Amino acid sequence: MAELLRTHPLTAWTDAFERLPDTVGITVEPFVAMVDVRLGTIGPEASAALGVDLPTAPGTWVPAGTGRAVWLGPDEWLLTSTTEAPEELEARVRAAVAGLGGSATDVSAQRIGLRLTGARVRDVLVKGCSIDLHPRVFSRGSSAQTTLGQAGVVLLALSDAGDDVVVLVRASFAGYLADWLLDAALEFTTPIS
Amino acid sequence: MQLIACPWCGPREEVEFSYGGQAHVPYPDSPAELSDEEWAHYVFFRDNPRGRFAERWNHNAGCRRWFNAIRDTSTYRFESVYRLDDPKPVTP
Amino acid sequence: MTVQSPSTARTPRTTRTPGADLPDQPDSLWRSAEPRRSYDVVIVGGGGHGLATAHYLAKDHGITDVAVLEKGWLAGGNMARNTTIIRSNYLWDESSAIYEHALQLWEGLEEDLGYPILFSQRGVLNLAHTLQDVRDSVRRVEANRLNGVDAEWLEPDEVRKVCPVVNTSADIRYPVLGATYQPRAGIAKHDHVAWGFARRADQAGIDLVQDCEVTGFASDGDRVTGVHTTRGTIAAGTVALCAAGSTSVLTDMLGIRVPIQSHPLQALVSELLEPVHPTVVMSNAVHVYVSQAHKGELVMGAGVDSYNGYGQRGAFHVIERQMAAAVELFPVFARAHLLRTWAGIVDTSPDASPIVGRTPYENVWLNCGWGTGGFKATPGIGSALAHTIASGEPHPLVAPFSLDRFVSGALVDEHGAAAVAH
Amino acid sequence: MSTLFRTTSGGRIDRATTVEFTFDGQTLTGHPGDTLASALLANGRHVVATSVKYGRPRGIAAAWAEDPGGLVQVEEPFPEPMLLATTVELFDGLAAHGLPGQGRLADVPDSARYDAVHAHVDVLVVGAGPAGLAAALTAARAGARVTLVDEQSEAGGSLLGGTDRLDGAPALQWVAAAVAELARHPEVLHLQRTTAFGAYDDGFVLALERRTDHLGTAAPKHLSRQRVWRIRARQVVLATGAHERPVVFADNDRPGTMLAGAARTFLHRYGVLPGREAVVFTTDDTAYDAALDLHAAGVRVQAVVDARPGGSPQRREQCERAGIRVLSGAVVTGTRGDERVTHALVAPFAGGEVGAAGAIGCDLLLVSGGWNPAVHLFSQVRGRLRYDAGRGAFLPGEELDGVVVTGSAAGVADLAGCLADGQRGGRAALARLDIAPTADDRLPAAPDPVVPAAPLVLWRVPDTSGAEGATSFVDLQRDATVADIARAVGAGLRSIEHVKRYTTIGTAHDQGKTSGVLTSGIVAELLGVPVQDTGTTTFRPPYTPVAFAALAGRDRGRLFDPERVTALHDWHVAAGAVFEDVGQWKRPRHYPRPGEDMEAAVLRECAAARTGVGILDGSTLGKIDVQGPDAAVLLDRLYTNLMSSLKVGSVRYGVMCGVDGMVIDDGTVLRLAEDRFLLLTTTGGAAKVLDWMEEWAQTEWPDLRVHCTSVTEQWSTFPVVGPRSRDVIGAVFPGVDVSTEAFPFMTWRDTTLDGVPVRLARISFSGELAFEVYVNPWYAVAVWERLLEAGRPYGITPYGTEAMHVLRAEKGYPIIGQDTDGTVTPHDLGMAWAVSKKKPDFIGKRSFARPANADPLRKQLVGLLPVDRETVLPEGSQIVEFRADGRLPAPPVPMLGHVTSSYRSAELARPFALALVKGGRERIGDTVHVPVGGTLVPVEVTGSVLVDPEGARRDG
Repeated sequence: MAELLRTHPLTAWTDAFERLPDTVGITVEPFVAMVDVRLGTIGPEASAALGVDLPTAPGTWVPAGTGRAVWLGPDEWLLTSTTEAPEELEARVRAAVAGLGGSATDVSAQRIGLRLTGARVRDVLVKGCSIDLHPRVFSRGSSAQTTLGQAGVVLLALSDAGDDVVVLVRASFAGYLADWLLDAALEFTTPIS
Repeated sequence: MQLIACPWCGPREEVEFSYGGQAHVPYPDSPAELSDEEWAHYVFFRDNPRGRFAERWNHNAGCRRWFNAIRDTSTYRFESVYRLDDPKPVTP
Repeated sequence: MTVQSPSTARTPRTTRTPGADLPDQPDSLWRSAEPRRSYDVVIVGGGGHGLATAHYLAKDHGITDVAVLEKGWLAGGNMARNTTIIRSNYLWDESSAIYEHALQLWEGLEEDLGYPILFSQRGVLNLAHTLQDVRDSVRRVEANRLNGVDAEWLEPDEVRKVCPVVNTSADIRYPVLGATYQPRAGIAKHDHVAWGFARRADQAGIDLVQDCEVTGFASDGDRVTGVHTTRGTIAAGTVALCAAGSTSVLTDMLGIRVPIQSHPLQALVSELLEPVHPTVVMSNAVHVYVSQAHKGELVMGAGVDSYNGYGQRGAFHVIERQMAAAVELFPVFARAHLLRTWAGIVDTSPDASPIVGRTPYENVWLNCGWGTGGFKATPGIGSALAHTIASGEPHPLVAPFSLDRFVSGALVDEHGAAAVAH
Repeated sequence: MSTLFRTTSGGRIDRATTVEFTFDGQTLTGHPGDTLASALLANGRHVVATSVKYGRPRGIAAAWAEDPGGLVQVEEPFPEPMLLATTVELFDGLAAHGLPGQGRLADVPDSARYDAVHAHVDVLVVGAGPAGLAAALTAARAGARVTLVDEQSEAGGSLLGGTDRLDGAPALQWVAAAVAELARHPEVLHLQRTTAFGAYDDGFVLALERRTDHLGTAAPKHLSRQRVWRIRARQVVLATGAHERPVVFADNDRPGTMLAGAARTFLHRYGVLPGREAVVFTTDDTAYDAALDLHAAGVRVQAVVDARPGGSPQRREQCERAGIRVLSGAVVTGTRGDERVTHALVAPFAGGEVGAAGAIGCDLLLVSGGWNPAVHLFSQVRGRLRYDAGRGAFLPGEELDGVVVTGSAAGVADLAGCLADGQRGGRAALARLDIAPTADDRLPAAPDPVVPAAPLVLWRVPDTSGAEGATSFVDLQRDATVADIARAVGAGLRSIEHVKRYTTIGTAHDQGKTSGVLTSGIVAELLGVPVQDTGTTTFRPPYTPVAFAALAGRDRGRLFDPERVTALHDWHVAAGAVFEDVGQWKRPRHYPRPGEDMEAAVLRECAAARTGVGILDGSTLGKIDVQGPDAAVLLDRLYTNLMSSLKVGSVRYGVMCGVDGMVIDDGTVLRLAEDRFLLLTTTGGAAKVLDWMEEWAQTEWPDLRVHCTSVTEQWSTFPVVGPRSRDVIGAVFPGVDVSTEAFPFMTWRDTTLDGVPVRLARISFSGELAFEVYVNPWYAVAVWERLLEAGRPYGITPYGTEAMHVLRAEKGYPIIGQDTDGTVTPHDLGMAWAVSKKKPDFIGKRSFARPANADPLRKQLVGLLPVDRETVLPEGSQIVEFRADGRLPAPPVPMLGHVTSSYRSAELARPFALALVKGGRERIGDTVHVPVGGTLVPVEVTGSVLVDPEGARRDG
């Protein structure tokens, strides 16, 4: 039999995204493995076992191998990997933290990622995000779990200028958020005649 | 329209939080040994003061952690927030 | 009685909108009484329930040695702040009985009070948006009919006939799958109701004492002997607590625990508009309830704010969400304008039903926990509580609502079952 | 009609361009920069509206939002009810008419866009008049993040309506320079046409920006027409100015009667003469500017009527130089005119007594009774007000954290003072933020202020007309008069709130902007108490009216509420599914084939599952991963049954109750490892159950080493159901031994499909042999299609929630939330078997021992079979005792319970139902009645399991 094909919940939106100008670029992030890590205390032991220093500052993310380590809570992180299969990542992380009283859960399909790039990204996000996204406060390495429109999201700042942001959203809300973003971007995408 | 200081995430809009009512109401050690009346008080009865109130909040749309707060129910103002393992602040 | 018009020279009327003003109020309302030192009955709380209780004490039982103590201005709490919806289509027998008793009194109240309370039986639609809403609605309609309460289930096209501005198209986010309809339900003018009761009570010789805040109670064993107030101590034979959202403040003074929580509940009003909305529409699923009041303004209520609050203010995001729901359900409301927002303090109980009856003090009666149902119950609870005070025994209509039910577990759970709040 | 009343030069209008508009059906012209009000006045039109109660003509009485008179209905470009002519900017094609009290809503949907934006600033300045500009400049120069909002079309505030000079040049040159400087600061956002309408705690201010209204029909469709700004400001500087206050006298509502300052604004800002012959009635010095300016512009000022016994010596001198008559110690007692004012009645006034009146001809009567600081936002955010008896005004009475009030909003009267106070306000805000002001924070040079003569506080002129105050209007929009207030007081009312409600003063479109303080003053006078004891009514949001749609923003239509969909949604759509809303989820309810109605489709889908094989998209079920050494302990405390004894590899059904002992959710639990479980919840209960578990784990049992993680969207879930399901599963997963022996009921197995992990579980919600397939949703479509392909030989049939409900109901499995309502215990459901007797405690256990739980008449879940084998009982139907006569008695009729689920069964070949019935299990075998429409339907009470009660089918 043929290999199982993957389908992305936003396949139907890709054309609309492609038509967007550079000032409000939206691209669908490729599928990556993601694991939700829970761990009470972070010590050298944990770092060694995981191969990454999990960020302890609230609202931050750090690069971790080929992926990222995102602070989600005082004992919770999202670890991503672009090279491991979801089950591999989960198994590796679970093995590393189980002995420390931690847990690891594969959440690779729980959220999908959208990358927003361009000078108008902030103008789009502020239409539905109540936290301060000024580059002074939300610069590369910042993250936030918050609400965008009516969808729970994780925002990751990839640049210091506020023009490169990854939005992680629950897969079942992806269509809603895509519609929401396109609608929010409308005033920056329609030329004034 | 309070700006609530999550002990971890910092100030966030009220809409990101859910309310948990009165704080420091522990689950009884041995419910089976309580009278119906004592049990009813645990299940249904909570303080409802006008003024300072120690209560529970959850940063539902953020880090999902529960925490406690002292808030004035007449002004809605938060006087302090504290983690669950912190003692209740002493009332001045 | 007749309400007199002011005998003044006026410029002749030219074109004006019929019904855009209200009947004139009477020339005398009530004395601002000085409190005496002692009363047979002291009612704490000069809102709708306190005033109605005073009226029925005098009218039905001849008890007039009564003071109604109000910490601020008479009927200035929830009575002045509610959205005036009157209906009796509650699910459970106990609930529909007290509210239907109230509705029957409403139907004769204008005459009883001799006051234009503008009771308008324009019907209430409770919309169903999901299959479970439909089941719950049918359940309530069937229960209402067996209890002798008028109720109908309407399909979407019938909903549209009753209220043409409701969006009954199938392509909205939560389409209207039908509605329950109580034709005898309606609205009244809240101030007029309160003032009608106050005026009658005052005429009967009952003292309505304003700016009189209760600061404590004097007791002797299991009896309360008097009430300490900002206007002195007042001896009382019987005390009735009718303080709605402020009840806990009083019961704390008495050392009684009552399972209520006080929350802000917001409401809002638009400018005067030509008639577009002939009935009352409530939708739990999308959190909106709306009527067009007598002068033409849209009156709408929102959901209860989540946290305890005595501030008579709520959060604006609740209003914004409600506006979204309103425009979704009533597209023609898009350019109506929000003129004013306000909030009351609702006393919510664990089972969304009131708490009425005995307290550990033998001469103190409790009446609270009406949540969003207080206004519509006004004459019903007034008469039942007056009967209770006069007879010393809970009236059968309030007996199921005793504080004891939280111990026995015999709740009257209106929000579990097809709850239609407000 | 030519614009007879337009000056020849000056003003902020674009005289080179003419725009056409219609009012009351009449075509008129104006210029860009006009408001509808200024354009009407330029055309000599004062009468705009008809009053709500008395039908009296009403005109334009002020120049902005405080106008109580000029209410209009806009018809084109889109109907909008009740706007003020003074705040509607003129554009080509505007059509409007005066209002007779009520506005009219459009009968077509509004296609305009609306949106909202969040903003975070160090300093928010409300008002771009002299004080606000000074404050904004101070904050901007210091490098703060500043937002400046102002409700008018351009900055300048009071300077737009005057002739002030700054730095030796017209003040508007300074305004332009200030605006330009602000635009150069990258951290400054300056918004005109933006009204701050609500102030809340913690520096939260809501403002409405009117983005395209002034463009009329040319407004771009892709831009939001109006935008709500949700501003979180660390400091708020309120520079909201002041409203001029009228004096009440008989027939003071006659068109042509106008606030003095407004006339100046119409003259200077719009180049409009509001009349030819004016009388100016004042109690303070500011109205003299109007008299002098109008005189200079060619208006014949017949008299300045100054109520103060000594008037104002310096102002009298100015007037005398200009040849304007000043009558000190005199008042206007009334007006004459058909519609518009033709005469002002003027009488001597001394010691509160009014002398004999004489008539002075005029077509414009200007009035000034002093100034009310615009303290609305300050009061909304709970700032206390204090009454200033000298000014007859309420002023901010306290310092608030995070709010600074400055300029005329704080009671400062003169330009130099307002500029300095604005700068002070800006610096005060900076100081609270620990930001230092810059050294070059320069203010323009303003002329030295002239100390005015003391104002007189005069609320009303005693009515000598014989009308006893019945034509002395306090609230023009509500047609409420001094006589109404007197009646209210006479009726026994003492509270200002009662008077407001009795008279309806302050409840109209303007929410009492001019009438509120007047009412306080008049009530105090009538009661003989100080005004501070009377107080004002409460200021509440919004400051000015806001369209519902603006507050709805983009949460409309498709975006009103998120639609949650599964990975298979597109497949369902293509398969012609009819969807059902379950919470926010869209779930296929059934898949009708051409010509099928729902009943036929559901019977077909059910039959497939009972006799062949069906497949369901169950992905919306909530899923929670529970991990940690104490995972089993947590589950034992939260489920009514024992979970710690569950073996790895096995599955158990569980029930959760609230502390009150009532069922809140149910589902199956898979033990994945000693320290790991996968919980399934109901679709609607997923978030609630996760919240519930986290609440207990975090707040009550932090010592437990356990974590809960939502994995609802991590696993697509497809029950493959029916006697042929083993064939299908066996074909797709050949590596799995699907025999009953190797893969028993209520166990699970992991496998792979083309290298992709798949979990299979022998769980059945239908009583049939069934396998649930769990897979990462990335592969959901592929696996689903693989299953369909393998099932084709067996007629595999996708089924929806309706068939699922029928299948489970035939087996007596309850749906939480449908067959329960928050008042039902596990015992009521006949699930005592799922309640552990071994565990000393679990959530809800103690409540089972309450007296009400032992009531033999508790409602219990039973089955119902209509005796006629035909009637499908409507869900929700009530149940009553059997009536031998087949007739309902008169109400109230005691009820036994209600029908919770009801379907036509293919398997039973008859309809059946589930119901909650009082003492139901004792009634099994009885016949009861269900009223349906007008008849009583006899039904037999049965056990709740109607199909395969022995459970023989689950292994196929």
